[in-house]
This record gives sequence, structure tokens and C-alpha cells, in this order.
Amino acid sequence: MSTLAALADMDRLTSGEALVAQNVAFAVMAITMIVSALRMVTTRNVVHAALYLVVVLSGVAGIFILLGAEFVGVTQVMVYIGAIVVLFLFGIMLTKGSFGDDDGVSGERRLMAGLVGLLVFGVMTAALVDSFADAELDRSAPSTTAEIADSIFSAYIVPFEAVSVLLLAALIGAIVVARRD
Amino acid sequence: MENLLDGWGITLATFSPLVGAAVMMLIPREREDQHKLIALVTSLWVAFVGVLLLIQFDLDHTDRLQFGVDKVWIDVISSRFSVGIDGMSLPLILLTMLIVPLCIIYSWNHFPDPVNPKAFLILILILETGMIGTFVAQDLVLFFVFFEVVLLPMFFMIAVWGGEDRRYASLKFFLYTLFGSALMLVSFLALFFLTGAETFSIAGLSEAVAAGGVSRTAQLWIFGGMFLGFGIKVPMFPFHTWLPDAHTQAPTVGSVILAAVLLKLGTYGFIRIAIPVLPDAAVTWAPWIGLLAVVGIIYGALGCLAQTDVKRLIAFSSVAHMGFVMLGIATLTDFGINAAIMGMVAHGLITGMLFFLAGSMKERYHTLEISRLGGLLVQAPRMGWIFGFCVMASLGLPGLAGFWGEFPAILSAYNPANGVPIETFRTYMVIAALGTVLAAGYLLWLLQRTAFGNPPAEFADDPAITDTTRHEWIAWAPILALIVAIGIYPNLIFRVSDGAVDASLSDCLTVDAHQLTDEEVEALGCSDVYRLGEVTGHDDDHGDDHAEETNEHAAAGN
Amino acid sequence: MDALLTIASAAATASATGDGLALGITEGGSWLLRNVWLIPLLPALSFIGILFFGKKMPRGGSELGIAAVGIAFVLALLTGIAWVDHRDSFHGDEVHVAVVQLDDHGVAHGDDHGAGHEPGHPSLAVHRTATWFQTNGVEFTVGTLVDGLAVMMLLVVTLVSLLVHVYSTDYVHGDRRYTHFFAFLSLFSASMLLLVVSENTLQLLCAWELVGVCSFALIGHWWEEKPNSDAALKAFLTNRVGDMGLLVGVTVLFFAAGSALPDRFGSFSIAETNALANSGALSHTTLVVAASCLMAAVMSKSGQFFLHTWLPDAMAGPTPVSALIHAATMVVAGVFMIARMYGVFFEGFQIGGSSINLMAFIGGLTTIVGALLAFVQRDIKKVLAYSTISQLGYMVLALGVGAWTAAVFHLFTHAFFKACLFLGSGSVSHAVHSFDMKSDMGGLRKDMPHTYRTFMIGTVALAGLPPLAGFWSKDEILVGTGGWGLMGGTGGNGAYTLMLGMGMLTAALTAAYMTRCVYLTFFGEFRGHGEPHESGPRITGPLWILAGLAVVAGFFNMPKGFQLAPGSLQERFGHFVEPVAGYFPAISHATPSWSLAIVSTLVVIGGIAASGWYYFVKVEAASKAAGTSLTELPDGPTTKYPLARMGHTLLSNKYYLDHFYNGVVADGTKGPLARMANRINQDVIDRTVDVVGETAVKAGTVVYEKIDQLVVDGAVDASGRGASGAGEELRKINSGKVQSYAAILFAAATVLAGILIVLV
Amino acid sequence: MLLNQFLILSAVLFSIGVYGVLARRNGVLVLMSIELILNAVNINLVAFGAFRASVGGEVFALFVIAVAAAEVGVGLAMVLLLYRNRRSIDLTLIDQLRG
Repeated sequence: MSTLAALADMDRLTSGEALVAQNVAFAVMAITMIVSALRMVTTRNVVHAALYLVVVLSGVAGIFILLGAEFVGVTQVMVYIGAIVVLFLFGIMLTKGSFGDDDGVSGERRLMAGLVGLLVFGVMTAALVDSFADAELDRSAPSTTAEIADSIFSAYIVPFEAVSVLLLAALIGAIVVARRD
Repeated sequence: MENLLDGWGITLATFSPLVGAAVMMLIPREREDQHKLIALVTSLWVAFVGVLLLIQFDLDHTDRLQFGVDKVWIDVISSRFSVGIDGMSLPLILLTMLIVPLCIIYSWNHFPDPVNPKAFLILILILETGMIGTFVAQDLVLFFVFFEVVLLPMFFMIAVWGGEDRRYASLKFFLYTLFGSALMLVSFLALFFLTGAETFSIAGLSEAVAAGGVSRTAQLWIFGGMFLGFGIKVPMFPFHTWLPDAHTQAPTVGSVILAAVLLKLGTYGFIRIAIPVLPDAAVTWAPWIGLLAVVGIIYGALGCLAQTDVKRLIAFSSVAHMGFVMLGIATLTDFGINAAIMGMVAHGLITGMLFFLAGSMKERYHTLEISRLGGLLVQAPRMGWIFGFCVMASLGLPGLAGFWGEFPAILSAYNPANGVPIETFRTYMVIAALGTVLAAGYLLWLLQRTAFGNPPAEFADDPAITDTTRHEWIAWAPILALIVAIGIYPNLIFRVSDGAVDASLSDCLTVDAHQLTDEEVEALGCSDVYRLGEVTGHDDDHGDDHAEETNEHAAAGN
Repeated sequence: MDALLTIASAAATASATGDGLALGITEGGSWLLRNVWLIPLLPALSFIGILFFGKKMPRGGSELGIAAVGIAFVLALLTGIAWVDHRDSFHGDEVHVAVVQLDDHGVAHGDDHGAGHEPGHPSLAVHRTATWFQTNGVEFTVGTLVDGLAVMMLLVVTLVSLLVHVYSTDYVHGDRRYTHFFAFLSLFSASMLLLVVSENTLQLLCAWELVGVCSFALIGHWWEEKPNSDAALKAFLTNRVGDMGLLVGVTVLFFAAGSALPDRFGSFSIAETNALANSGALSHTTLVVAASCLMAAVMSKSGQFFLHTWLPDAMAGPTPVSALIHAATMVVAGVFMIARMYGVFFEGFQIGGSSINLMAFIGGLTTIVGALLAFVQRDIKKVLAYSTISQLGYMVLALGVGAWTAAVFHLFTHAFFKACLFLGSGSVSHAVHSFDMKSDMGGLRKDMPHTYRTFMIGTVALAGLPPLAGFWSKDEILVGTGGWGLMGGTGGNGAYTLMLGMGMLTAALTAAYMTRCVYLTFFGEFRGHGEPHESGPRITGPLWILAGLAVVAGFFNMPKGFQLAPGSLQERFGHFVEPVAGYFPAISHATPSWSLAIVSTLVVIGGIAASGWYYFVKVEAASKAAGTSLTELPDGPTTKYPLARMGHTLLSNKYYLDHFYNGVVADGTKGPLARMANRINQDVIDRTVDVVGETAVKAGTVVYEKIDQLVVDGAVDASGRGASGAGEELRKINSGKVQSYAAILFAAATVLAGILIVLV
Repeated sequence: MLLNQFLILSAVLFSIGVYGVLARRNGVLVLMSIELILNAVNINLVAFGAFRASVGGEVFALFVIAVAAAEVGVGLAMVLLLYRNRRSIDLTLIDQLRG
């Protein structure tokens, strides 16, 4: 058989192909997210930080979709990027007027924060590697919106109601706190 | 005529420049016109022989070595004068034969300081011999000798006619390349002794290795040595740092030859020697070559964005472009290596052209500081448009040559050869695609800063800034025409290279099919049926190939 | 995973009865349909002609360009007539292709995807190829694929291009680079025509890049000024980002198609790829990846949110260019590509039977985002640019909900009325020498009657009032969402209610911002300098032709069952343009609805009324009171309400997207990243090389002289610093800053968690 | 795909968020960092949900998104209040917790 046909054959298995595509997608998104997250907490310009946050949040949405949680992914885009980030931008506009730089952060504080961050990361990673070393994700059945809706309104009805009340409370609380007397 | 070409064509093409150089040495230095004339006639003669060879070349059997000569040379070490042309080397040989006369025409009236056309032209002719010789050599010792012949003229060219920092740059270039050559030589010798084949011929060594004469570990090490030797010449990240200095300091013509031909010696070595002789090791090394290639693509592009000097920027862009070539090679597929050959030719034409332009700009503005330039299109509109055209070609615009080096390389990375990790290469593919965006970024940025806008005050009324001269037109027109021609009809190159690449790879891929473990097969998603069929098919093929090759060798030997 | 090969016949040897996958294309057909390559060739030749001889011609090469595009237009018309004939009466052989059939997963089932694709069925696309190049023993072809879509695009492109050529002879008259301008117009026309007849994705990709580079050259036509070249660069680079997706998508499809076709390495063929996607022979994952990648290209080329930012800046180019490239033709290349590769997109995004998908969502978002931005522009061309973005969003939305014909029809009508509006704005700026509506226009209806009337026609068509063109196509899109449940207007490919809402909202917004634009330009009193006067016939002529088309174009596709039109006039456009063949997915069509048409018209009137009330009543009154021609109320909502002010700030800053691209992405790459790479180069790699030499010399000295002292002194110093440092740290802990407490909290919790992990 | 690749990505984001909360002086930025932490948690929830093939993870992720919205609302209100009282949102100026 010619080399040509051999090459053509290589791509035949769909599951392998899917796996590759997913892993590539994951790698690209993960790197983008981590870099953006790092820039977000280090950049001096607050507006830029908010925009980096958008990148991270989009990445999270992508990860959700990769995990088969399309509904959560779409919600993530709509609520986070659509609402929360805009809220942040308003916050920035209202608190500073101009979008100048954040004041410098002292080196020792950064060192301390960095150490704590590394500590947190180390402990978590150790625990994760210890517990789930080879756990494979089986993506045979992505969950549907209908399933989520069913379980929210049956098994998780009490937390759902609690969240509703919480949102109301937050609404009132925000108005009370921010109101100009 | 036919017989003459068959036996003597290559030898004629290779050594005519040396004859020309020898004649020039006899003529006193002051008779500049005679020197120019002799050099031009010699290089045109070589080009003429090249055209004759092309006409005689059997395009239906590009996989065969044609015009082959195989004579006893240094019998003590079983090295033979064995040369030949096949589809892989033909495009590069013709490229060399084209670029050299154009360089001579270009420098006709403005030789760089210290002028001395005699020495300058002799060096160029010696360079031509070395370059053509490297592309035709079929014997490793011969290859090595020609490879080194190239080194010295280039060293002198930079060291004597170079810019301010020429000492440093030339020494760096020399040491780097020598270091690589040394490793390469060690690898060649190791091959010679470990196979015990008593030959330096590429085909012979390839057979000996395939027969199982060399342990796997040894193959890996030998490939590593060649990798360094060729990789430095390419240059691959992180062995590239000689390149920006050499390019920046070299005279225009030196830069052009360096970019157009010299860099291709490295990539040519990969596809002519390293991969066919050591296919197993190539498969193991492929992910690393690919990694360095894509790092080079991104890194070269980022480096470009930080440059302040036109020539240095173009030099860094070479790192990125050669990254695409190496990515194509690393896939070890027919498609990828064809793309690499196309990429070499395209890069040779386009980057060579860009260096010509940079040289002409330097002559007019006496600086290549990007921040001081601007408005080239206003003061020299034709040159500005040519510059824009070359920038577009360089960033891989379809319809121009550069695209056919870039896109097929990306395409092939999606589906590399058996045994090469497919996931890794698909990741590389995405990164390489990102590289095309960055390439557009730095090239257009360069174009905007130098060609657009109004001329800065210091050059606004400078009478020295004129449009393209006649010598420049003559030197550039063939290159520009070829960039368009190859871009519109890429078959000009693919038609020639395809058969040869296919033949040289058939061993590599089928040999590899044996080695796949069950898990690998599973991971790759190949069916069992396919694998069995492949193995039996291979055995038959290989037998045939083998028989054919021996026959041919016998014929060539007579 | 045993692959069972069922091989019937290769594509090259088509047979009428051959089994295998029917592609819906034929190698037969009339001479005109088989030779459409002549149409792009003409402007290509004129490009070369103008480039080399243009300067020596009496009219600077423009006559050559007009002649070439004119002949191309006539050819396109003839081709159109040939297609109308071919569509219903051609009974030649259909091309079939053998497909790998996978038995156990049940994904590939060859040719069971019927929907009336029996051999010899009418409406086979005419396919013709020639070998381009070959590598790896595989032949790559170049060729033409002519169906209703391609013919329609040929007509639109040649017609608008011809009108723009004529218009330009007056508009750029006396320009410093008159000849270059026409050369690039020709090259652009050639590339665009090549794009629409492309037979394979590789050819499409090439043409796609070529139109991009023409756009670059024409945006930067006046490159002496930095903002223009900046805009050109931005356009090219943004498009390159999308092209990256195109490169990857095309590659994925190439190999995917190759894996489904026996004995083939890969395939760029559009017909094959689509047919394979329709038949289910390609895995869903592959299609999702490919469709998403291609979508990125669409987003950049067709100005979809969030890669749209180049399009408004592209208005830096001459106005005829904006009309031709950035309104009528090039920017719809993305929409065209979706329509062309609809099999891939339809399956990839699972458009049928869904209620939301990426394409529809992006389209919907873009249409609203673009429309909102149009409200805060001063520059008349930018209003139109954002309007174009919004309308392109409409088309993508329509494709995303499966309303293929509606989208393509909207592309068709939009080309006319938007080109009319752009050329109208050019005519206005020709008279007042500015694009600023607020400071240099106003009251022009008296001075420029022709421009005013044609602009009004374009506006009404864009706003979508019956019976002008925009109404029909917009209505079809709204119907096609399948989200309208009242009075029988349902059907379609799913229930895209959200998209219906987005479309409705945009209809109102469009009507409102165009009212604002018309008021600021043509009503009130003239605010600029000088005496504006009407433009010449070479400008008003094309305007009236386009305005006429904006009136009548809608009648080509009156909905099925529309009682006021004879049955022979219903859905003519859809009948001739929409493929029914193997390379086109089986989409279902929505039923038109009177109630939806009436409601959407009311919405449009509402938008006009609201905006009209503000400008024609309030602002007019305020102007009378103030004695000058105002452009907004002195105490308008933005001064009264902080929320409105904030919204205005957000819109004025274009959602901060440019901040993001320039400040974060571009500067981030050019600044820190590039500097870092350079520094690594100079200080790490290069240094290493230099240092290796120096080190060898110095190593001995260092060891001999310094090591003792360093070790001894260092130890002493370190211990001293350690002691004082510890005290310092302890003091800081008690400093009372919240974040210090938080740090301790985090650290302590983590340590405890760590202990827990170790113990358990 | 491995479960751990998601979990470790989440851990990285979480740690970066912690760094942001601790290191930055700007109140809005601290809030943003908190969002980062919450998102990291969400990735964990969804990943475990996918791992266990249960929708519980996704449901709780939705709850977290809702709670985050509430948190940002209140948090920004507090930052606004702070700004109004001190004309600055530098958190280092709040040192009234000193014992």
C-alpha cells in the first residue's frame, strides 16, 4: 500500500480525533486564561484588568462547553461577561473618573501574597495529584438543559429559593449601602 | 549534447565559477571593467548550463538521480566523487544559479567599501561553486567539503565589506557554523564506522542503516549531531543568534546570498541526509524539531516587533519563515517536505528581494533606523511599491510565492507521519497559524513606518534619494516575476519536487509502521486491518525499490 | 472500528446511475455556465493593463476598468439568464462520489439523504475544474462551481462595481493616485468574482486574502496621513486573526473529507465537503471544530461582534471604496462563505431543531451592538458603517436560524440600498468637504435634491418599510426565526424566539438611528461653510439606479401565499438561488405570517416616531428658540440622567473594545512580549554565547580570589539579616491592614488543609 | 481528558485570585480577583459533575454564578461608599481593624 493511503487512513477514528481536538482546545484556553489571569492581577491599568477578566471569564465558559455543560457556559457568558463585567466597568468609571493606573503595590506585599498563593497552589495540587491521578473524564453523555431545569425545580428547590431571596437581599442591600443620603 | 551534459553537465556547472575566479586572479586589480565582465559572463554561463540541464531533466522521473557521475575520488577513505540531481535539489540549484548573476548585476556600480571589485567578485564565484556543489553532492565527504567551501568566502565578505561591527559578526558567524560543522562531521564519521558499509554515499549508508547495522541509541545520537550542524545553519531557535548580526553587518549582496541560498543548506541537509539515512531517529526527534520550529516562528515574529533596524527585522523574519520550513520537514510527510522545498525557494526569492531593497534604502538614506525613515512611497514610488509587494509576498499572501511555503506546512502539521505524535503537531499547527498573524503584524508595521506617510524633514529634499535605477530593475525583475509566477502556478516547484520527496520518504514511513506498539496504534486510531495491510504492502514495495536502486547505481557507476 | 469500504465510482468518472453520494453537481451545462471563469478574468486583465499602461491612457486607465467590469456585467447577466434556463430544464448526469461507510456507529449512510436528489434532478450546480498543482500525488484543482448563489453574487458584484467605477471617475477626479485607485478597484473586482465562483476552499481562501489586501490598499489609499494607514493596518490585521481560523478550518475539513473518501488523501472541494457533512459521514466533533474556526473568519471579514472594530475605521478610505468593499461586496464574503459551506455549518452548529447556537447568537448580538453604536456617531459614514455591521449581523443571524434564502436575499437587497446610502453620503461630502454631520451638514435637502431623494429611498429601504426592498428581506428573516407563534406563522428550523426579539429590537433601532442621520444631514439649517451644490450626473446617475433597485429588489422574492401578488411572482429568488442539491442541507422553510409583517412594520414606525419626535419636534423647536441649528437638546437625556450618560460614555468608547485590542492585545504583544523575546535573545541566548568565552578565562581567577571571602562574609551577613528580618516581619503582621489578615487567614487555612491531607 | 487537568487549571486560577486579593490595593481589583476565585470554584464544580455524571455540579455552578452577581452588587456598592467617604478606593487606607 502506498504511503498516501496510509496517511489517509490515519484520521479515521473519530474518538481519537475528538480527543485531540478537545485537548488542543483545552491547552489553548488554559494557557490564555492563566496568562490573562496573571496579567489581570498584575496590570497597573484598572480598565485593562477588567478586560483581562473578560478573557478569563470567556475561557471559563469555553471550559464549561468542553465539559459538556453548555447551558452553564452560555449563562456564564451572559451573566458574567454581559452583566458583571459591565458592572465593574461602571464601578471603575464611578470611582475614579479617569482610568489611570492603580497605585503601585509595595514589593513586600506582593511577595507575601505571592508566597501565600504558591502555598495554596502547592497544597491543592498535591492533594489533587494524590487523589485523582488517573481519573478519566467520560464525556459520553453531556447534560441537557432540560435535566438541569428538572433538578433545579425538584431536588434543589430549597437552595434555589434561598438564592432568590439572597438576590433580593443583595439588591436592597446594595441600594441601601450606595444610596446618597 | 545530451551525452556531454549527462557526463559533464553537473561538473561544468559546479566548477565553472572556480575557473572564472582563477582567470580573474591573473588580471590586475585596476582593470575593474574586465573583472565585472568576466564574473558576469561566468555566472551567466553557469545559469545557461543550468537551463540546459533543466531542459534535459526528465520531469517524469524526478525521483531518479539524473546526470549522475560516480568516480573514484579519495579511495583511502572510500569517498567518491558522486554527484547527481533529482527533484529535491533541482529547484535549489536553479535558485542559486539565478541569484548569483543578479547579485553581480546589482553591485555593478556600487560596490561597498572598500570597493575592490576583484576580490569581491572572486569571493562570490567561489561561493557559487560551494553552493552548487553542496546541492549536487551525493557523498557525505564531498558534501562536507562543499559545505565548508561556502563558509570562508562568506566570512571574508562580512569581515571586509561589512558594517561597523563586522569583526564581531563575522567571527560569530564563523565560530557558530564551524561548531555545527564539527558536530556534523563527527556524525558522518560515526555513521561510516558504525555501519561498516565502507562507503560515504548517502544511498549506501541509508541502506546499511535500514539493514539494521546501527543500534537505535546510536542513531539517535548521530541524528542529534546532524540536527545541531544543520540546525545552526538553518538557523533554528535557539541557535539563531549569529543570523541577525551577520545579516545586519554583511554587505547587501552578502545578505542576499546568505538569505537566499546559504540558509537553505541546512534545511537541505535535513531532507537530503538526516531524514533518509536515519528515518527512525527522525521520527523520535520530530516532535522536538517541530517544537523548536514553532518556537522559532513565534519567537522570530516577536523579535521582529522589537527591532529598530530594517535589516535586523528582516533577519529575524528569516528565523520565523525558516520555522515554517522546519515545521514542514518535522511532519516527515510528503506533503510537509514538499511544502518545505517550496518554502525554501519562496523564502530565498522573497527575503533575498527584501535584503536587496534594504540595501538600496541604506544607499539612499544612509541609515536603516526605522524611526528615522518614512515616505519611501513619496520619494521613490516604484521602489516603494516593490517594497510593498515584497512585504505582501513575505507575509504569505495567496497568489504570491510565500503562501505556498506557509499554508501547506500548516496543512501538513495537522496530519503528520505515522509514529509522530499527532496531538502535539496539531497544537503546533495552531501556534504556527498564530505566527501568520504576527508576521502580518510586523511586516505591515515595517511597511507603514518606512513607506507610508510623508518623508521626515531630514530627508525631505535629499537629492540622493532617487527612484529605482536601471541596474536595480534588471536585478530585481526576474525575482519579482518568479514570485508571481510561482504564486499563481505553484506546480512549477511542486511538480519537480514531488516525485523525489515521495521516493525518499517511502522508506522512512514504512519502516516506521513496523515499530508502532499496540497502544500507539490504539491512540492514533488506526485499525488492525490497515496495519497488517500496510506491512505486507511495504515489504513488496521495498523489495522493488531496492532492486531498482541497485540497478541504477550500477548504471551510474559505468 | 472496522472500516468497511464500499467503493462505487470515483468522482472523475461520473455516471448517471452510479451509486455513492450524490453531490448535486454536474460536469455538463451550457457554454456560459461552464465558462464563468471569463468573468473574473476580465477585471484581472484590466488590472494588469492599468498597472502597466494606465498612466499613459487619456483617462488614466479608468476607461479600461469600466470597460472590463461592464463586459463582465453583461456576461454575468447572460450567465444569469442561462442559469434560469438551466435551473428547471437541465437533465444531465449528476456526479456521484464513493464514500467510506462505517457500519457499527451508524454515522455514514451514503446516499440515503434524499430530499429529492434523485439522479438527473434539475438545479444541479455546474462544476468545472482544472489541475492547479499536485503534491503527494494528489491533484489540487482550481475551478468554478456555478449555482444560483454564485450567479446572484456575480450579478451583484459586477453591477455595484460598475456603478462605483462610474461614480469614482467624478469622485476621485484629479486625485494624486487616480490610476492606482482604478487598478486596485479592478483587482478587487477580479478577486471578489473569483471568490464567489470558487469551487474549493483553497481557492476560496486565496481569493479571500486577495480581497483583504485590496481592501488594505484602498483603505490606505491616502497613506500620507497616519490615521489612514493605521486604519488599513487595523483592517488587515483584524482580518488576519480571523484568517487564522480559516486556515485551521480549511485544514480540518480537508483531512476530514479525505478520511471519508476512499483512496483520497484529502479534499478541498466545497461540494464534496458539504455533501459529506450532510450525509453524516463526518463526525460531529470535526464539524463543530471546523465550523467554529470558519466562524472566526466570518467574524473578522463580515464585521461580527467582537472582531468588527476594523470596519468603522475602514471608512478612512475613499467613499466609493466604502460603498463597494465595505458595504456591498467584500464584507458579505463571510456571509457568502457560510451560505457556501452551509452543509458544514448546518450540521456543525446543529441549526435544525435548536433554539440557540453560536452563529445565531453572534449575529443577534452584532445586530444590536452595531445599531446602538450608530446612535452616537457624528461622522455620517460611521453611522452607515455601524449600520452595515448591524445588517451583516442580521444576515448571520438568519443563517444561524436556518433561514438561508432570507439571509442571501437580505444580502442581495442590502447591497443595493447600502451602496446607495454610501454613495449618497459621498455625494454629500463632495459638496460640503466633510463627513461631520453635526458641524458641517444640515438642511441639505434644498441644495441637493437628487442626493436627498435617493438617500431617503435608501433610508426607508434600510429601515424596512413596505414595499421597499429592505422590508421583504427583513420580514423573511424574522419569519425564518420560527419564533413567531401567532396566526400560523411558524415552521422553520427551530424556535429561535430570542433571535426574533433581537431582530425586532434592531428593526426599531435601525429606523431610529437612520431618522437621526437623515435629520442631521438634510434637515434643520446648514451648519457648514461655503455653498453646497448638487453633484454631477456621473454621481447622481448611479445613485438613482441604486435607489431604483432599492425600491424594486424586494419584489423578486415575495413570500409564498402572499395574496396581493400573482403566484408566478412568489419566491422567484428563492426558487432560482436556493440549491436543492446534495451539497446543500435539508432545511425546512417557515410559513410567512401577516401578523408578523404588520407587527414588525409597526415596530419600525415606532422607531421612526420616537426618533422623529426627538429630532423633528423637540430639537427643531429648541433650534427655533435658540436661533441656530442645533443637533441635540441642550438639556437632553445625557445631561439629565447619569445612567444615560454612562451608556453614552460606553458607546462613545465603543464598548472599550479598542482599548482592549490596542492597549491589551497589540501593545501587550508589541511591548512586553516582543521586548521580552528580544531581551531573551540579547541577554540570554546571545549573552550565553559571549559569556562562554569570557567565563573560561575568568573562572580560575574567580575561584582563586573570591570564593573564601564570599563564603565567609556571606554567611555572617546572612545570619545578621535573618535575625533583624524576622523581627520586621513579625511587626508587619500586627499592622492592622485587612489584607494582611486575609493573607494569614489563607495561609493558615491552607496549612491546616495540608495537614489534613497528610493525616487522612 | 483527565479530570485533573481541569482541577489543576482551577487551582492555578484560584491561587492567582488569592494573590490578587492579597496584593492589590484597588478595591475594584480585589473584587475582580474574588470573581476569579469563584470561577475557579465553578470549574471544579462542573468538572466533578461531569466526572460523576451528575447535573448537581452544574446546578451548583449556576447558584454560584447567581451568588457572585449578588456579591459584586453589594461589593461595588461598598466600594462606592468607601470612595464617597474617602475619595479613594485604596484598601490599605482601611486600617481601623487594627487591634
